[in-house]
Parts: sequence; C-alpha cells; structure tokens
Amino acid sequence: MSSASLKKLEIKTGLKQLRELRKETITAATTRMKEQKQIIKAIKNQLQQPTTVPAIAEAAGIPPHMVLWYVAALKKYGEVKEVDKDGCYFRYCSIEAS
Amino acid sequence: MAVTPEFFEQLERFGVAKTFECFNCGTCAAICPLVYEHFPRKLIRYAQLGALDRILENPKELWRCLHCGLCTQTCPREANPGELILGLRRFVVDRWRRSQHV
Amino acid sequence: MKDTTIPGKILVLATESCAYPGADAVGQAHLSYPANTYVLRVPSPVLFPEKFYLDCFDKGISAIIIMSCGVECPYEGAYDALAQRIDRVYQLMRQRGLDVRRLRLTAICTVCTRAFVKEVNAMNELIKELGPPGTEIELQDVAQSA
Amino acid sequence: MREVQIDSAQQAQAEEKRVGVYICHCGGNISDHVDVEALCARAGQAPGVAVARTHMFMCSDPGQEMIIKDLQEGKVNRVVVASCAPSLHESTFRGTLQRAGFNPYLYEHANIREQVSWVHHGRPATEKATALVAAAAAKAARLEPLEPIRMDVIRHATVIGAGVAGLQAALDLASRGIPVALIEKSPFLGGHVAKLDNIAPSNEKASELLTRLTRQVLDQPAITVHTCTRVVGFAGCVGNFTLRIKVDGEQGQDEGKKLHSMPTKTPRRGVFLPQYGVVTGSCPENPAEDSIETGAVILATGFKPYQPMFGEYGYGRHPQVVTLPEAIQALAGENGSHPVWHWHGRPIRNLAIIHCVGSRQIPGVHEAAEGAALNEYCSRTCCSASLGFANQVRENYPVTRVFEFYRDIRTYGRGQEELYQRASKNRVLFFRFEAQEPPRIESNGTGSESPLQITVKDTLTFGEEVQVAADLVVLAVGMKPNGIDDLVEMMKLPVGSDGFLLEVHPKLRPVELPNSGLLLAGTCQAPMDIGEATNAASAAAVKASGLLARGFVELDPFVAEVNLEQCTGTGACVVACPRDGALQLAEVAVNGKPFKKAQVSPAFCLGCGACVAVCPTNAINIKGWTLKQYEAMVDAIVADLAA
Amino acid sequence: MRLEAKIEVDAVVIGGGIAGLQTALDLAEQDYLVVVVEKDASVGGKMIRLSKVFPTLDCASCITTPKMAAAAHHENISILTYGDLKSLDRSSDGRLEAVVEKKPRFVDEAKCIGCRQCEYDCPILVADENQGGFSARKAIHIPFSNAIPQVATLDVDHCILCGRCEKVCPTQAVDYFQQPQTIRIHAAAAVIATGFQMTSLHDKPQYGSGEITNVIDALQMERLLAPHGPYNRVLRPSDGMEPDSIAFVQCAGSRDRSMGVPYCSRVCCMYAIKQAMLLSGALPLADITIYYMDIRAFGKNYEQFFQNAQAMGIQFVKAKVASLAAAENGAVEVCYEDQVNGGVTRTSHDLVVLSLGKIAAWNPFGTCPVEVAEDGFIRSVSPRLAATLTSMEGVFAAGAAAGPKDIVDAIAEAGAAAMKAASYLSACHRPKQARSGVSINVKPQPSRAVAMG
Amino acid sequence: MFNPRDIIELIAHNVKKSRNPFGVPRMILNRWWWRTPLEKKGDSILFTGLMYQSLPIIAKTTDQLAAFEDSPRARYIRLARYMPGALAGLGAALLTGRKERRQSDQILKNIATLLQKSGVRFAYRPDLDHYSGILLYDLGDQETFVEHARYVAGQLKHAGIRRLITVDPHTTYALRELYPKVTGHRFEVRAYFELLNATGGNGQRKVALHDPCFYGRYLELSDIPNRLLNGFNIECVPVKNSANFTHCCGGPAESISPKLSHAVVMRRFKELQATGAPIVAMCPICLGNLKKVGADVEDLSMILARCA
Repeated sequence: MSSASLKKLEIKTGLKQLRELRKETITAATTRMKEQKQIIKAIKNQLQQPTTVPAIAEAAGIPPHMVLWYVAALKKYGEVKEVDKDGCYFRYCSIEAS
Repeated sequence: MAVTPEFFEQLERFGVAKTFECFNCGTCAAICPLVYEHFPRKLIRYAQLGALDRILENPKELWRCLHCGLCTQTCPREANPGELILGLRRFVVDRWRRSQHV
Repeated sequence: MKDTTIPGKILVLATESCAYPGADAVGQAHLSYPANTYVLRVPSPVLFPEKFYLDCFDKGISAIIIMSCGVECPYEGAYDALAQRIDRVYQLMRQRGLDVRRLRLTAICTVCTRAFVKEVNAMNELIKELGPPGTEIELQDVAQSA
Repeated sequence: MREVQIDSAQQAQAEEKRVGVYICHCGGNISDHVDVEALCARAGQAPGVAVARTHMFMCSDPGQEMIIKDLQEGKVNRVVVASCAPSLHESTFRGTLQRAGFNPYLYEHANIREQVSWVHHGRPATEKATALVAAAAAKAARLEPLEPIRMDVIRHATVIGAGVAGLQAALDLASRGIPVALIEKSPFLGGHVAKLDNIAPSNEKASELLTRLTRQVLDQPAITVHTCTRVVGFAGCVGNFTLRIKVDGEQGQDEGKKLHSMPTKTPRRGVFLPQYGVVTGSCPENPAEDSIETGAVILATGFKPYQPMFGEYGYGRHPQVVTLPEAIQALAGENGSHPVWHWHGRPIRNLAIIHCVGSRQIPGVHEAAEGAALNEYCSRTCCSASLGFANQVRENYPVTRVFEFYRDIRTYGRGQEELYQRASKNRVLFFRFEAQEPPRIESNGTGSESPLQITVKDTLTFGEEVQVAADLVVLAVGMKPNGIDDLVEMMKLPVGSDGFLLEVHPKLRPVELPNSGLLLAGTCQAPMDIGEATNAASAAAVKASGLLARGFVELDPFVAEVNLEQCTGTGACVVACPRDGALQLAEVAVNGKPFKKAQVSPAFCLGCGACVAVCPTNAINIKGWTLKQYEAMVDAIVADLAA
Repeated sequence: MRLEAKIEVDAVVIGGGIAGLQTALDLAEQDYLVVVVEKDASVGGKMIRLSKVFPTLDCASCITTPKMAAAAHHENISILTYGDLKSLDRSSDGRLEAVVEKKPRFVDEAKCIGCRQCEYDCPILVADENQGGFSARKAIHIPFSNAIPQVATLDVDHCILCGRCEKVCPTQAVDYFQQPQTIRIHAAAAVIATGFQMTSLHDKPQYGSGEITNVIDALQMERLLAPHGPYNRVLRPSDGMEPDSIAFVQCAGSRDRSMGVPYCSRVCCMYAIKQAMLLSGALPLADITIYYMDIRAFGKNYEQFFQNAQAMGIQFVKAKVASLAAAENGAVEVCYEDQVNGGVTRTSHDLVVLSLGKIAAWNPFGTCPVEVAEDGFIRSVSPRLAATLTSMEGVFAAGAAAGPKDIVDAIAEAGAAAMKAASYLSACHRPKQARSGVSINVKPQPSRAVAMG
Repeated sequence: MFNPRDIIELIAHNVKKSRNPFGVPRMILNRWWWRTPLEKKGDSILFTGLMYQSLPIIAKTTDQLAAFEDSPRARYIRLARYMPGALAGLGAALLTGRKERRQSDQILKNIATLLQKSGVRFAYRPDLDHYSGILLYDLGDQETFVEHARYVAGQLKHAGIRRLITVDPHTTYALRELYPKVTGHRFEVRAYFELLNATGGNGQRKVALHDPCFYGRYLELSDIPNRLLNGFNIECVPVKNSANFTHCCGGPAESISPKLSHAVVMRRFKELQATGAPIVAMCPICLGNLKKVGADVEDLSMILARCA
C-alpha cells in the first residue's frame, strides 16, 4: 500500500473511533439536523411567494419566533431575501423562486 | 408641607429601622398586589419627611396591606417597606389606645 | 454570459479607514452587486481636484460614488473641504451639461454592507436611465432647440 | 535659505519599471469564479508588466518564494499581488519585498476576492478582475521607494501643572528613565486635592495621599520641579519642543498663593499645608526666564471650581449659603470640641446641600454669568463629594440633620453607590427637583431658629411643595476648566464647546492632541475624580514614554511632497492645508536663484491631500498616493483590457 | 499527552477586548514583548459586537478593528486566541507563569484562509451567540465578519462528523483530531483585562426570567441595531414585526440588592440613550421610552448627549420598573409607579430592552491568587493614585475587569495599566534582548496517533 | 372597608377573653383529636395553633362581613365586642356547617397520620395547643400580641416542651421568628412537612402548588413540599410567581376588606388556573380564600395522605 492510502486508512479508522467517542452528541445533533431540514423545507415551501413571518407561521404551523430565526439564517446563507414591507412586517421570498 | 424629621425617632420605638434606606424607586408600589395609588411608597415617603398629619389623614389605608412581604422581597435597597407598614400600624394602634385613655 | 445591460462603469472612491473595509465586508457577507463597480482605495477623497472628476467622465466613467467616512473622518477639516469641492464639481458638471446625479458623496462605515449595496444599485439604476456620460448634452441641445 | 539643485535630465534617466503580477487562486475562492489563467494571460499584456504568474496560495511560503526569486533575478522591480483584501495580506507581501532586499513600498495590492470573486460570478467577475489588476499594475509602474520619516527626539518630557495628574505623570515618566520638567505656577504641589479633607468614597485623607505622592516626586532625581513658574513661549514639533519659562518670583504671585501669607513661618520642603499643598521651598524673589528643550509636553493644568453668581441659590445674599469647597474647609478646621458643628458661632442643626450648581445647565432654563457660556456638562464628582461630606457631618455630628436636593444622583463609580446607600443609612433626607423648578432659598420668618428656609417642589413627594429649615446651605459647585488662554493661544490647543481641552478622539486617541507630542492628563480635559485623573495621567505618560522610548520616532511616509521644479509658489496649498505648521511658503534657492516654494513639515503633515487638489501645477502630491497614479488607474479601468 | 509550548515574554495580557488590546499596544510601543491571551475565537471583546458607541455615535467596528489589526500586526505582540487560562501565578524563579490551554478549533490556524467554504457547506444550524441568538451560524464557522483572526472554528457539540467541511476546504485545514495544547507563558508582568459579563436575565423573575420573547437584553439590541445584524434591521424577535413602541428598563441588573448587585454598572444609562437615539433614527415613527431611576450621564459630552435625546422626543420616565409580563399579540406589559401622577401604571410596548448590569467575567479563584473586592471585580490596592495596581506584585488590572467602566474610561485605564507595567518592568527587569528572540509556534499539530492511543 | 380599629379591638378583646380571635371556647373549636389515638406525653408536640380549626368560622364570619362592607351597618362591627365574647364566637361557630368542620378536622388527622407514618415521635396536648396570636401581630396590636405570646410560651415552657411541629405557615412564623424576640423563649419549630420522608410512585399527576407568603418568602420553605410531591411522582407545574416571589391569596385582608381580598384572590386564582392543573395549598387562609372563589383546591396534607 502506498503511504498516501495508508494515511487515508488511518484517518478512516481514526474517524470511526472519534464517532464512537462522541456518539451521544452526534446522535443528538443528527436529530436536530433532521428537524431543521423539515422545518426549513416547510418554511421554504411558503417562501415561493413573498410572504411575512406570521403568515408562514400560520400556514406551516411553526411558532413565529422560530420562523423568524430560520428566515434570518436562510437570509444569511443567501437562500432567502427580503422583498418589501407589508404593514408592520416584511415579506421574504426564496432566492430560487425570484 | 413642612419637614419634621424628629418624627422618625418615635417610629423607631415601634420597630421601624430601615425606612431611610428607601431611595423612592417605586418598586414596592408597583409590585404590591393591592395596586393602590402610591401605596406603600407614599407612607414611606411621609415617614421619611415626618409628615405625621399625612399619615393620620387616612390611617385605615395602613390596614389594606396584606403583609405578604413581596415589597420587602423585591426592594432593591433592602429598605423593608413591610416593616414600616407594620410599625405604622403599631404606632397608630398605640395612639388610638392612648387617646382613648385620655 | 455577458451582462449586456451594464450601461457603463462606476468608480467608487472609498476611504481607507471606513468605506474600503466596508466594501470588503460586502464580500465577506457574500452579497452581490453589479460588476461594473470599481473601488479605489484613497486616504481621503479631498485629494482629488475638480478636474479629476471631470476627466473621469470624459474618459467614459459613467458615475462616481465617493464613499467617505463622513463625520468620522480621521483628517480634521478634510470632510468639509471635500463637501465644498463637490459643490464646485456640481457647478462645473452643470456647465458641461452633465447630470449631477452621476457624482454622489456618501458616508459608508466598515460594516455598512447594506448601505454599500444600496448605493451601488441605485447608481446603476440611474446610469441605466441616463446612458453614457455626455449623452445628456445632446438631450439638452434637443430640448433647447425645441 | 535652502539650496536645491534640480537636474531635469536625472529624472528622465530613472530606472525602467518592470512590474510582476502574481495572481492567487485562493484554493478556489478566487479561481472558482474568476478565470485565473485568462486573467494571467491578459495581465501579462498590460503596459509595464514584465511577468504574470499564478499560484494556488500566494500567501504561502512557496508563493512568496516565487516573488522573491523574480525580484532577485531582476525580472521585476515592482510587485502586484491579486488576492484577498489588502487588510489581510498587504503587510505580508510588503514583508516579502523587504526579505528580497527591496523597498516594501514598491508593492501594490489588487483585491480580487472580497471585491470580485465573492460578489460577482462568471464572465463579469473575470473582466472586473482584469481591470483591477491592470489598474494595480498601472499604479505599480508609478511607485517610488519610500522611507518612513524618522525624527530624532529629545528624551525629556515636560509636565505643566503639579496637581495629582501632573505629579503622577511626572513620576511615571521618571520611572521609565525619562528626565521630566514639572512646571507649576503656584509655589505648591498638589493642586485642588490640597483643598480636600476626606476623599470619597474610600475616606482617605487628602493630606496623606498628597504627602505620599509628592515625597516620591521630590525624591525622584529625574524630576526637576519648577514652582512659581509659567510657560511663556512655545515652539517646535514632536520630539523637539522648546518651552520658554518664566519664574514669577514672589512679586508675581497671587495674593492668596504667596508663601509669606501661609500659616507657618518657615515652610519646609515636603510639608503639607492644608488648603495650600506641599511646599517645595521658597519662591525666588526676582523674576527670571529660562528655556527647556523637551520631547513631549503633558498638559495637566486642571480645573477651577465653579463660582456661583450673586443671588444664585441665595449665594452672596445670605451669608449662610456657601460652596462645597468652603464647607469642606470649614468642617476640616473644626477641632471637634463642640458636640454640634458651629459656623461663625452658630450651631448647624439643619444642613442643606444643593446639587448641580453650575453644572448640567440648560439653555433657556439657566442663565450664564456675563460673557460666559453655560456649563451644560455634568461635573461628575460633585454627587460623591456631597454624599461623602453629608456622611462626614452625620457621622461626626449626629445632631445635625442633612438634606440633599438633587436632580439625579450620579454615584457611578466603584464604591460610590455604596456611599449613597450609607448616606441613606445615615438618614440623610433626599429631595428631587426638576431643573425648571429649582429649590428656592429664603430668609426664615421671625421666630424660627434657622435663618433660612428652602422650598422645593419634590418629585419624590408626588410633586408637592416641601419646606425645609436650614442653618447652612451648601452648594455642590461643579468644575470649570482652568484659565489657560495663554497656553491655548501659544500652543494652538483645541478647546471643546465645554471649554475643556479637546482630545483627538475619545476612544482612538483619548489623551492625545492633534499636535503630535502634546498630551492631556486629568481635569484639563474633562471633570474627573482623583483616581480617573491619575489613570488619565498614566495613560498620557505611557504615550509620551512610547514616543520618547527609542530616541526617535518613525512616521508614516505617506505625507505631502513638493516637486520644486513644478511648484510656482502660489501658496494655494498652504491655504487649503487643514493642519497648522504642515505647509508653508519658504524662500528656496533653486540652482542659485531664489524662489518662493511650498515646503512640507513631514512631522505635521497628516497626508490628507487637501493640498494636492488645489495645486494648479500638480506640484504637490501625497507620497504613495499620487494623483498621477490615480489617473493611471482610471485609465486602466477604462481601457478595458478584457474587451 | 498534550503538546506543550513555552513562551518567554515581558508581559502577558489576559483578555483581548478593547482594554487588553490597548494595554498590549501601549506596552509594545515601549519595545516590550507581549502576548495577549483571549478565550474567544476572535479578539475584540464586547466592543466589536456593538453597533455604535456613545457619545460620538461612531461605529464600534470602525474604532475596534484598527486596534485589533494593529495588535495583530505588531511585531512585539503575539495573540493567542481560543485559549483558556488555567493558572496565573508566580513560579519558583520569581517570574510569572501563565498556563493556557489552547482549545482545539479543529482547524489549522496556519492553513485556514478564512474563505468560509466549510461554513457554507456545513449542514447544521446553531443559534449564533454573536448575533444575540437571533440568527444561526453553522457548526463550523468564522465567528463574525470582522473577527481577527479570520479562522474557522468547529463546534464539536453540534458536529456530526459528516466530513463535508474537510472535503471542501481548499487548504486541508480541517483537522478532526486536533488536541488541546498547553502553553506556558513566562512573563515578568501581567495585565488582567478580562472584562465583564451582563447580569443574568434569570436573576430577576419579575422580568420574566428570559422567557418573554420580546424582552431582550442590551447586547442583543446592539446586534439588532448593527448594520450587519441578524435581521439587518430592527425587528422584534417573536414574529418579525417592526416595533412601534420600545421601552428600555434601566437598572435591570444593577443597583438592586434583591439581585445581589448593589453597585451601579456605570454604562447602562448611556448605552440605553444611545440605543434609543439609534432606534429613533431607524424607526422615526416609533415611541421610545426609557424608565430610569437616575440618569447617569457623567462623562465628557454625555450630558449633552442626554439632552439631545430628550430633544429628539425620547420619553424619560422616572420609575423603576417592578415587573414585566407577556401581553396580547406579543406585546410586553411594563408595570411601574408613576411617581408624580396616578401611581401604579401599566403600559404596553412591542419590545422591551433590559439594561442589564455588569458583573465580572472572570473569577480568579483557583486560577490566580489575585484579590477580588466585594463586588467581584479585581481589587485595586491604590484606587486613587494607581487604580491598576492589584494585590499581586507585577500584576495589573485594566478596563471592566477592575470594575464597570465605559469604553473611554477603559481605554484610559488600559494606558495606565501599560504605564504601570512598563514602570514595573523597567524597575525589576532587564530590557528586552534581541528582537528576534521570541517566536511563538503554537501551531496545533495533528496528533491522531496520540489521540487514539 | 371596615374600620380597622373596630376589628382590632374586637379581636384583641376575644383573644384576651378566650385566647382565640373568635372568642370561641377551645372545647368547641378544637375537637379533631377526639377518638384519635395520639400520644399524650413527650416534649415534642404537634402544635396546630388552631388555625385549621378556625377555617370554617373564618369562612362564615367573612361571608357575613362581606355583606356588611361599605354598608351603613359596617360601623356596628365595633359593637360586637359588647356582646359576651364567648357568645358571639359561639354563634359563629354554631353557624358553621358540620361538613366544613369535618374537612378541616380531616386535614389535621391526615397530618398526624403522615407524621406517624414517617416515624416522627410526637405527642398531642389539646390543653397546650393554643392560638399563636399572629393576627394581632399582623394587625399591629403589638401589646396584646406580646401579652398573649408570653402566655402561650409560658405554658409551653412550663410543660417542658422542646419541639413544636406546626401545620400552618402563620403559626410556624409566629413561633419560629416572633416568639424568641417577644417572649425570650425559643423552641425548635418545624413545619410538619419538613419531617416527612414518605415516597412512592403512585401519584402520577400534575398539580399547581400555591406557595403561601409565609412559607415562600418569610421562611423560604417552598422547595420542601415540592420535593415531597415529586417523591410521589407528582409533577408540580411551574406557577407564575412562586417561592420567594409568590403571589398573596388575599386572605389576610378578609377581616378588613373582603372586597379587596376578593380582588387579590381572583388575580392569584387566574395565575394558578392558567396552569390547568388542580391547585394544592398548604395554609388554611389560602385554602379558604381560594375555595371561596370556586377554585379546585385541596390541602397539601390531603394529597400526601392519599399517596403515602
């Protein structure tokens, strides 16, 4: 075996051991990630059209403060943008949709 | 209204010690379950000023207090508003009794 | 894919201490703005004479945004001098029939990412409307002769 | 007159500029959006460019080695790196040039990550990157080597004012081995602290504190104390100031400060005299002048207490209305033989203290003394001083009742809120008034024991009017800047709207004045308490010490430079220059003939370029940022190399 | 086994906030070698997280970043971020020894180029404490846009070891096997500049114990006001509404013995006034109220700042708020005693900002024998003449570590601490020898074999 | 609002005469221990302070007072004391229903049983079980309070009592905090639940615990009932305003202003109701006042007795 592939193998076994070591946090984080994915999906579904946080919350059945948190996060990572103002609220929409 | 600080020395005999530590922030009045005007800070302020006539204007007010202790618990200055109300009750009861004897 | 809608070039004179790091912050936030925007780093824009701005327009620069530090200017008195100079540049632009909106004096700080993008976008809208520098003269001529 | 030779031919013969352009992939950060190879090819065709290369990471060692190799082999003598923002790696690549034995300023940075690949995509990104690289190359071809301006400094500092701030600054500097001249106009050391008794909130004795501090100063051989001395002349720039000083002598002193008017007949050096300060020796009888060569000057000229106007809260009208310093002095003078504090033979049973006298004044509400501005600022120390005084009275004379009338209690500092609470525990009674309705002081009617009566609309008592009898009314007066108009004029010191000296920036350069080498310490800058003033003094000392530590200062090379050949001596630049002393017209003999030419004092020049814009012949430029360079950059951007 | 590194310097500065950086710069300017130990992943402290600063209203980042960069580039200063101070004590040779555990970032600081590819690809969202928790970051992230150093940090508490970051990293900087490293710093002098924390929201149940969504603290408001904040505008966190009525509750964490914080935190009045002014700029139609006991605008130009705020129409109500309660539609009900009129009053606001106080961020107990005062901050042994002197010889304190302080006073005190440290160094310590004598090589080495064994 | 002066004088009069505020003969008031086998000897005694026993009378009396408040007849209250004290109280006592009395008696029986189950050794001495005088203290009649407290403490001291096990917060506070100050006698005073150690998994429900002011704030004992209930697998749902910050039930105002009392209890009731769980009280005053507004409330001892 070449030294490069030997190293690769070493990393692989190392990672396996590390995963075992951090099993608990990894499981918890994985669960959270799955939840997050679902919520993001639900929110993004609503964001095909420009809409406000309370409207998303209502339609998706997610508490509004949580919706706002995800919208802020999605905006930060370039997936959502602010469109315009609707009364006291702002409307957001997914970048892909626009 | 004229200030008569001597009055407080009388109150001390009825177990009041901490009233001057109040800096009149109003927490006691707003936290009091009675929700009654400026009560109890009003009485604290009158006690500080020695405004005996004001206290005796409507002494019944003193007995509204539930003695629940929330004002004392939340007082930012540990001025023990509850202690003053109780002390004033004692002062007034004592006065009533003495006036009766006269 | 060439963006054919880009109507011309925008020069941004950005102060070293505020606006230039502000433009960098736009990049760090991975925001986007039209690519016809060229940011030049300057210690203080008070350095440029009136002629510099006019020459830029002559050379074909469609618009200039001066992004200063505003009141936070580290050079005492420089900002006031700059503001006065820009007033004179506006006069000269008017004399030459240049739309004064092609030159804008703003203040942008190190973290004003949104303000930066807003300024750039607004200027792009404007030059789309105005066309290349100098074309106003013809319009004016037309207007006067009419 | 300066002699210069201008040889036009020499300039023409300048070395050939060969620019090397080095483009960074940034591991895909740039190369994913910018066609780096195409960019490199186009850069190679740009005017003046001798070499164009790419690398995965320019900032890595191999990347930098590549540049060094090209430089050392003579392929290039100017460098452009196109990579991330200059704030990250400009200094890295300047260092690269230095390591290759080149002047670090022969470097120009092209920002194609933060301002290109992270904000634009596809072909426009590559086009913009091309233009920016071409612009950088155009500037690089016009770069000249620069050297930091190095100025020798005199390792000596001067401190003006011997209050606690001045004393502390002098001590700190001396501890770093810097000789210090400490200049004080009175015969005493200690300033206003000498007038205090107990210092709130820690209750230290002012006398002990001053004795301790001055002993260190007097024992410090590196400090020369000049009492009875004023500064009468000032010249020079950072590192090389000349101060003319005048010893006033006994005759020149204010009546109150004369040595012979002091309570002790034979004052000994180092002895603390209450109200006066620490004695340093006797004042010379006759005036004398001298001069001091110094590298840095710390201003510690202090404050003076606000003097109430006649009738302000009854001041001057009623003898029982006094200022806090007066009351502190009187109380300190009590020997404690009476159980009651007596003032001019009268017992003080009711004492009132009124806060914010001469501070926090509001236009339209307060009146200023004639010719003076309103003191809109808070004097910061009076709340604690009043409370400390109130506690002292209550604790030493429990018979005396104390009433305080305040707008806001500002016990902000460490131990101060505790001082306020202690006053409450001591049963000091507080009243709160609005600025629009201040307490009224009137003579008490007959039959009353106390001579004065105070009426106040008390917001703590639901806005009712409350009357308090008073035997003595103490006005907690604020701080005013000391009268130093002569120094302000002479040293061109900036003064803020509050009358105090104005620092360059409260956070970036809090103890510095725009004139490099001049520093601020203590209450000449703003009201402060003792701890804050000594902190400010130490902060000023550390700046002075930093300036003087190496025996020279290095200033940025980016200052104005005059091309004497082009300069026609219009003087427009001098008018435009915002900085006193940076530019002047001077007689210069060019090739033997005298001309008026602009002359830059690099130590003063800020490098803003206000001069550049107004020169009709473009004879003046900021080194490293010349107008020609900018014009070349604009040309390169317009030229559209990519098209 | 841990890797050890040793550093010899003149002075060690604990804390890389504005006070620590200023001290380091002032000492470095005297030609002393300094190492700054910072517990966070970036220097800059609290100040870099602020929006604008009073009374000049200049942008906090614009003031802080130059100092951060100046310290980072200074040839006499080394910065050690993400390091936990394990002990600071006198060693047997009479010098001070600071033992610092450099926490693993799981990213090689020398290799990372701050491109954020890893962050973009990471699948896990985590509440971003640098944005007041209002937005998200990823499990691997660069702390904030103007952080120094611009190096990613992997948060193992949220990492699922999916390997994506390692794959996308252009410089192979991600190292899942990084180990903590112990660094021993030998110095003649030390400056403690560990700063402050906000009092906990949970210490005052009447204010909702952190459970009323639209009751936020002042540092969170700083983020809402910052141009690069979580929403890029001021919205209330419960539902993204632009608030129409905002209240500030002063002394929400200080001057309150019932919370165990009797002292004044010194800065809250001014930051509340500043935030109110910024808000009235951002939301010109909004009603802004400040509930206060005493306005403590004591510094240079502060009183004028306060007067300007009043002139702008900001309402100042003299009252200590007794309780807060969640009301209809996300509103927050504020209960206080209106002292001149009416007595007990309840008013609703869309958003309430608690002006929490300052408590010491670092308790030296068990780490360093330096004394703290009753208030929990480092005790000064000479508060009048040399406020920066602590009970330990050669150890100085600056900034909020030595008591609540605003930025101006903290910077002045940082200079004073540098002065005292420099005096101490010149009195007891040989001048620095060769400039090149020190190199800090704290590059964390991959050590997977060790880790597994 | 009644004139407090009248109420104080009435109560002072009753206490002086009969050693309890209602002027009811102790034999009538304190009957719960009849036919309950309890130890009679020992220096550790169960001390009820007659508060629970008074609960039915308080309820009845205050109902009547409520009808009078702010009516012209309110001022006749002061005349009550001119009736033979015992008779006035007896009247009120006789008006109370048997059911109410049984309930409060049951609480005390439960407490005795709980203590026994926890292995606590204690005696019950009806002759020594006195009213503490706390109401006099609260109303400001310090003179009568001190006189009464000295009497009670003297009796206890004389009987050689060392430890008092109390069942309500007011009596606990009086004995623990006030008696040492005003009588000079110090006893070991323990609230009964401090001595319980029973656990079991059969609770399985949620309750809203209402902390009385005296336990929550003055004596800081709230966490003990909480822990006890948790030990039975009963979840104490979070109640807005609890422990140190508990909200008064309004009870103490009953005798001065029933209206005020009602307003306060309604506010507290809403907070407790918001939890959706049945309410548990541990003070006869709280219990009575919450019941009065129709709350689903029972005494701590009842739920503990069911589980233990």
